[in-house]
Amino acid sequence: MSAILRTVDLVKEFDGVVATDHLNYEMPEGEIQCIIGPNGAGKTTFFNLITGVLTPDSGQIYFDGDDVTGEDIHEIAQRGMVRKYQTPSVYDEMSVRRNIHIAFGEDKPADAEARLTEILDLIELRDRVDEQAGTLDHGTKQWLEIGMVLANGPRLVLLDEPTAGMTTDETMRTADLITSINEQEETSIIAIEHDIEFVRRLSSPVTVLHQGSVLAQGPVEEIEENEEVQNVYLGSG
Amino acid sequence: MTALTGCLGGGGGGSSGPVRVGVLSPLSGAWTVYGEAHRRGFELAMQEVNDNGGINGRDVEVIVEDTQTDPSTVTEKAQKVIRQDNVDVVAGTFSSASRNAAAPVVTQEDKVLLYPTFYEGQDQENFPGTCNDLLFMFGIVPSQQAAPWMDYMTSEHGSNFYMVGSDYVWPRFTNQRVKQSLEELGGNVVGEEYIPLGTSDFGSVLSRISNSDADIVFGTLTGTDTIAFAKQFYSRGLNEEFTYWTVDDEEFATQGKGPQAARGTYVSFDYFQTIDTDLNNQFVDKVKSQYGEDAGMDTVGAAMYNAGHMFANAANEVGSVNTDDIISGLEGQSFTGPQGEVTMREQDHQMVLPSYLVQVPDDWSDTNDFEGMFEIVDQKESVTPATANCDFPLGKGN
Amino acid sequence: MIDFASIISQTLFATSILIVAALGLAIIFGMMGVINLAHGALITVGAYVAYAVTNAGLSIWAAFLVAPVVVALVGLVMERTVINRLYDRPVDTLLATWGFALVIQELIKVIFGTSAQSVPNPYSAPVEIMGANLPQYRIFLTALAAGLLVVTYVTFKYTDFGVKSRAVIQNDEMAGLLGTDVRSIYMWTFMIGAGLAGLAGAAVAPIVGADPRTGLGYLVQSFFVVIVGGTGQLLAGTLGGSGLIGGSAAALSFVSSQTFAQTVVFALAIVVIRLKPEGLFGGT
Amino acid sequence: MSYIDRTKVAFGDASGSTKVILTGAVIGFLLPAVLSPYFAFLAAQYYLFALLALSLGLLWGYVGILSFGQAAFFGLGAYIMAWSFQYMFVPGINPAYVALVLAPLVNGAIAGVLGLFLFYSDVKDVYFVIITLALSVILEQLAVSVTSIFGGFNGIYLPRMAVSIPGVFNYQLSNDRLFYYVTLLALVGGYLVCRRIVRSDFGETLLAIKENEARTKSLGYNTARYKTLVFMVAGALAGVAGALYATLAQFVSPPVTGFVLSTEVVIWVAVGGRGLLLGAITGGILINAASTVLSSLVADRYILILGLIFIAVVVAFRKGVVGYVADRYDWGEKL
Repeated sequence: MSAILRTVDLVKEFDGVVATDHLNYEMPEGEIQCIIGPNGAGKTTFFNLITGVLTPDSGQIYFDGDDVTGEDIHEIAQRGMVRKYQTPSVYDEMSVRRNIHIAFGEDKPADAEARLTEILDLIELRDRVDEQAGTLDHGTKQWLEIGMVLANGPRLVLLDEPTAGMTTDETMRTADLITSINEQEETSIIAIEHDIEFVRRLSSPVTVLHQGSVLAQGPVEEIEENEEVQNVYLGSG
Repeated sequence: MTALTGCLGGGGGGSSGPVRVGVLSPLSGAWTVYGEAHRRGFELAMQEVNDNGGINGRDVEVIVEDTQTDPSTVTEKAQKVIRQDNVDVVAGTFSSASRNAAAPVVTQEDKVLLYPTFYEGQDQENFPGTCNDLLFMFGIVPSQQAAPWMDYMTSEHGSNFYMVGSDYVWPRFTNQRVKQSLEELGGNVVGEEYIPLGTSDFGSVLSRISNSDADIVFGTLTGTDTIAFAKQFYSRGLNEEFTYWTVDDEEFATQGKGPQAARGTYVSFDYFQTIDTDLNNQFVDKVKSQYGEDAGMDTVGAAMYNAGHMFANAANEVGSVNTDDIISGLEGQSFTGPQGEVTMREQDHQMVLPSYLVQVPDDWSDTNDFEGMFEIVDQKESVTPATANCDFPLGKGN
Repeated sequence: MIDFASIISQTLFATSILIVAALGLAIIFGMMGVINLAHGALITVGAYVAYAVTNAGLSIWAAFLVAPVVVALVGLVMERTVINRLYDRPVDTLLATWGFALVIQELIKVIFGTSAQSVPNPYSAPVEIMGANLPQYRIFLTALAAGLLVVTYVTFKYTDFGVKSRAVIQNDEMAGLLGTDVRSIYMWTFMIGAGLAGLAGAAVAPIVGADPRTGLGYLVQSFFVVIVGGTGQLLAGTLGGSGLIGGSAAALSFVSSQTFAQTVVFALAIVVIRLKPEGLFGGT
Repeated sequence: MSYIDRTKVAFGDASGSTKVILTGAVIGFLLPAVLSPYFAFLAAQYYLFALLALSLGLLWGYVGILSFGQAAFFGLGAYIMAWSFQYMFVPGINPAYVALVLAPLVNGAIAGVLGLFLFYSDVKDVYFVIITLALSVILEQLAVSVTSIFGGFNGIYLPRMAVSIPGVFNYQLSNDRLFYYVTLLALVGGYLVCRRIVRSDFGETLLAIKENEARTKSLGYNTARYKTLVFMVAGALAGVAGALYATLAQFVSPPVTGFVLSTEVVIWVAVGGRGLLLGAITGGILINAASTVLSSLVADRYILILGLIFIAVVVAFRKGVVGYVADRYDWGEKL
């Protein structure tokens, strides 16, 4: 199975501070993976690099085998790597319907209406389709953004702390949503997440980032036992 | 919606009711400082006309509109005074550009335009908007303003000229005319520069002047640029080394320069407030009594004053205010204006004017003292302008 | 032959005028990020204060003290009535300051009339340096520019107020939490910027005169100086920007017409902004 | 239901903007019957300034680009009309038609080049204001000094355009009431073009870019291309307005491209309503009509009044006149 995403020796520095230190990462197609790590471990920078928001100082990024290093944000997005931002980034002044219609991207799907209903069911917003996005509560907005990412026809979904600010119940339901998206839509998903319960619920392989590079990788259970990880989280790190 | 609350066209006009005159002056925007004198000259003339019987027994009503120093506003206001206020004649506009903006309107409506400002003269090929039977030019042209004094200036101060002007039509054509005379007198041009309008730092051109072996710096800078140039010319001590002669800086520009920077500068125009004749003294007293002690007059105000009176004389003499009568009444008419005997040349409607060469005396100190601002060096009773480069007889339209 | 002494002196003089003219904007726009389209109008007010002071018989040096105070007060009125409501709305700040520019320009006409007023030059004779006789006032302006740069740099770098001001500008919430009175810091910083614009007006008045549109000529140039130089880099940015915009135009005018020189410099500035939006000395 | 009922019903529940543009067009159509030639000339001039304002309204209201240089495009359109009469680019064809095709094309091309140069970089929006302001200053300066091409400070003359079908008829529109209809047509046409754009998927994307450009980029949209395209449309609209203005006034000179007009357009749109196409149009007509009246009454105080109104609107009345009306009555789509 080819890798949907691969980074080779990715380096990014900000006036002296190394944010990404020769990061090598590989994501097989169709999988769900989580990335965890203490604050400042370079998780969001990693997302910024692979989505083209930042250009790496050195190293390459391969998406589905093509070298996308240095490509524009919209070019990478058009290839099928679509991101959900840390703080919910939706069009507050537009209706849910319009948010999703825009998210369909430049060439709208033929059966746009049917696709819309399908997504609305998935994110349980069928009855609030004509409400203004800005009026939705925080958790619902997160789900709307996930719906929008979905509407864009992604091959790889990047979720930056999708459950931030959610109740435990909402977090669990978000985990199930992500699992069903992965199954129904066959999209690979990488989620940055702190909530270990969420990661456990997804029971997906985990990558631990620390000071800009991969500290450990493997199934959730192993990672929890891993001493290095523990003292990184608990110790001075 | 915002349907325009249009109202029906104004009535009146014809021979009954007052004679109406439209005045287009720059009362806001860059040329505002000239706008006031421009308007006062005409209003004063009309008051005098009304005081002694008006025109053919009818009172004259003056309608003043602000052109905002913007040609597109001139087009609008010219339309307004003619088509809404039904004026019988239009006086004013200041810059050549604003005159050109008004020309198509007066041509379409067949009304006479009395143009007061010193300008580049009429030349069909090089610049449009002139050579029009409906236009009467009361302002001085380079052949009257500069050419008559070339002899005196070159013999007194030397014949190497450094020409500095604003980058547009009037400075370029004035310099062209001066270069002609300079050639005849065996002088030469050691420098010629055109500076974009709105420039405030003249350092580099001044350093080139100070390095040149010029005798006379001939200035056709205009607006606030000529003020900045003069102040920086002084601050480099160039007024000791070179003679500065300008054909732009009348009373208000010189007031803006202030005594320090203006001292010793030569200026030549057809009119200065300092002219000491009974007629001019009465004129200036009236301006002061009407508009305040600090009110001043310049060549443009005097030209508007002459235009007003000569229009009235023409209308009274011919007995009507319709356009063709005004044209024939104005053509060839002589009048004694504040600056002396003037005549409207029939062929190209260009005024034959006296020409005065003045210098700013060392003892001028009060910026509101417009009489003490200049000292007359020499004067010529009446200078016949070069014939306009037009096809004669003038047709209506450009 | 091109006389290098003149080119160097002219480039220096043109640069120093722009430093003085743009410094107030470097603070209000460069540091605070407030797009102050009334900057030109504030310079005009400074020029008229210089006229009023010298017309009342006092010296131009007195005007150098009075003008910044008066214009700082004008800045205070602007800031307290309108600008402080718009700190989070950059476009509306831009529009409101343009409204102020129109209002100030027209109020000057109401008070001082429309004709250009003259301000005397303190120096009469030029002085000879390196074979070129240079106007003493322009030499003074160069010194003033250097002095102002250093003083403002030191103020914002080392004084307590300066540090607080930069902290507030970078992150006003955080600074607020740490007990700085954010509102008054913004007010004082804006006033200092306006005061410097007033000083610029008084400084250029003796060589340009005072008329309702004096400051307008410096508006676009000052913005280019701050943007091209690099916002947030007070010393290097203003110096570099002025050098490029003012200095190069002066130097270029020795080899081409002034109109061409100015057009080329403006076009050059736009290219620099495009290639290095954070400015020559700005950015990370 | 008879045809009339259907229109009544349709009209009844049509959106605010549809009601306004329909009534506006009808009133506009009937107006010349009561207008003197002078007022027809004034109205024609206001419609062209409204079309210029519309070009900024589309840019600023629907994709968030504030350009301080729309007068440069307006002026260029005016000069193209003047040159078209002067040089008869395409002999045998009505020069006004040639100009009305050339002006939008040339302006569109220039706007395209500028867009490629400026939008495909991270030049901050605020800097765009300063750059466009500088561009209109540069163009005005060139127009003044390059006399050979631009006719310099004294400007260029051109006749009033004619409406013609080759070989059939050729009628010069010297009657201002007739020319009024040309400008009304141009304005309503311009509005319908913008309305068409704004209601399309393209327009929806513009609004998305305006609200959250980062999000839109990461959904695969090349936002720079959209901004360039709409900048070209705005340049073209301003060019048509300028071209028609030139032959209306029969005279073109540098201030028509310059700094003062550029800043005035921003005031018209801000006061009229920056979020709505009809706001820009209303601002273009309302402020110019007010300036005609006010400047006759108070001459040079008019700019002071305008400045104060402008500050008040920007601070406390941000949505502008039509924006305020749209909020109070159910206006429907924001057009």
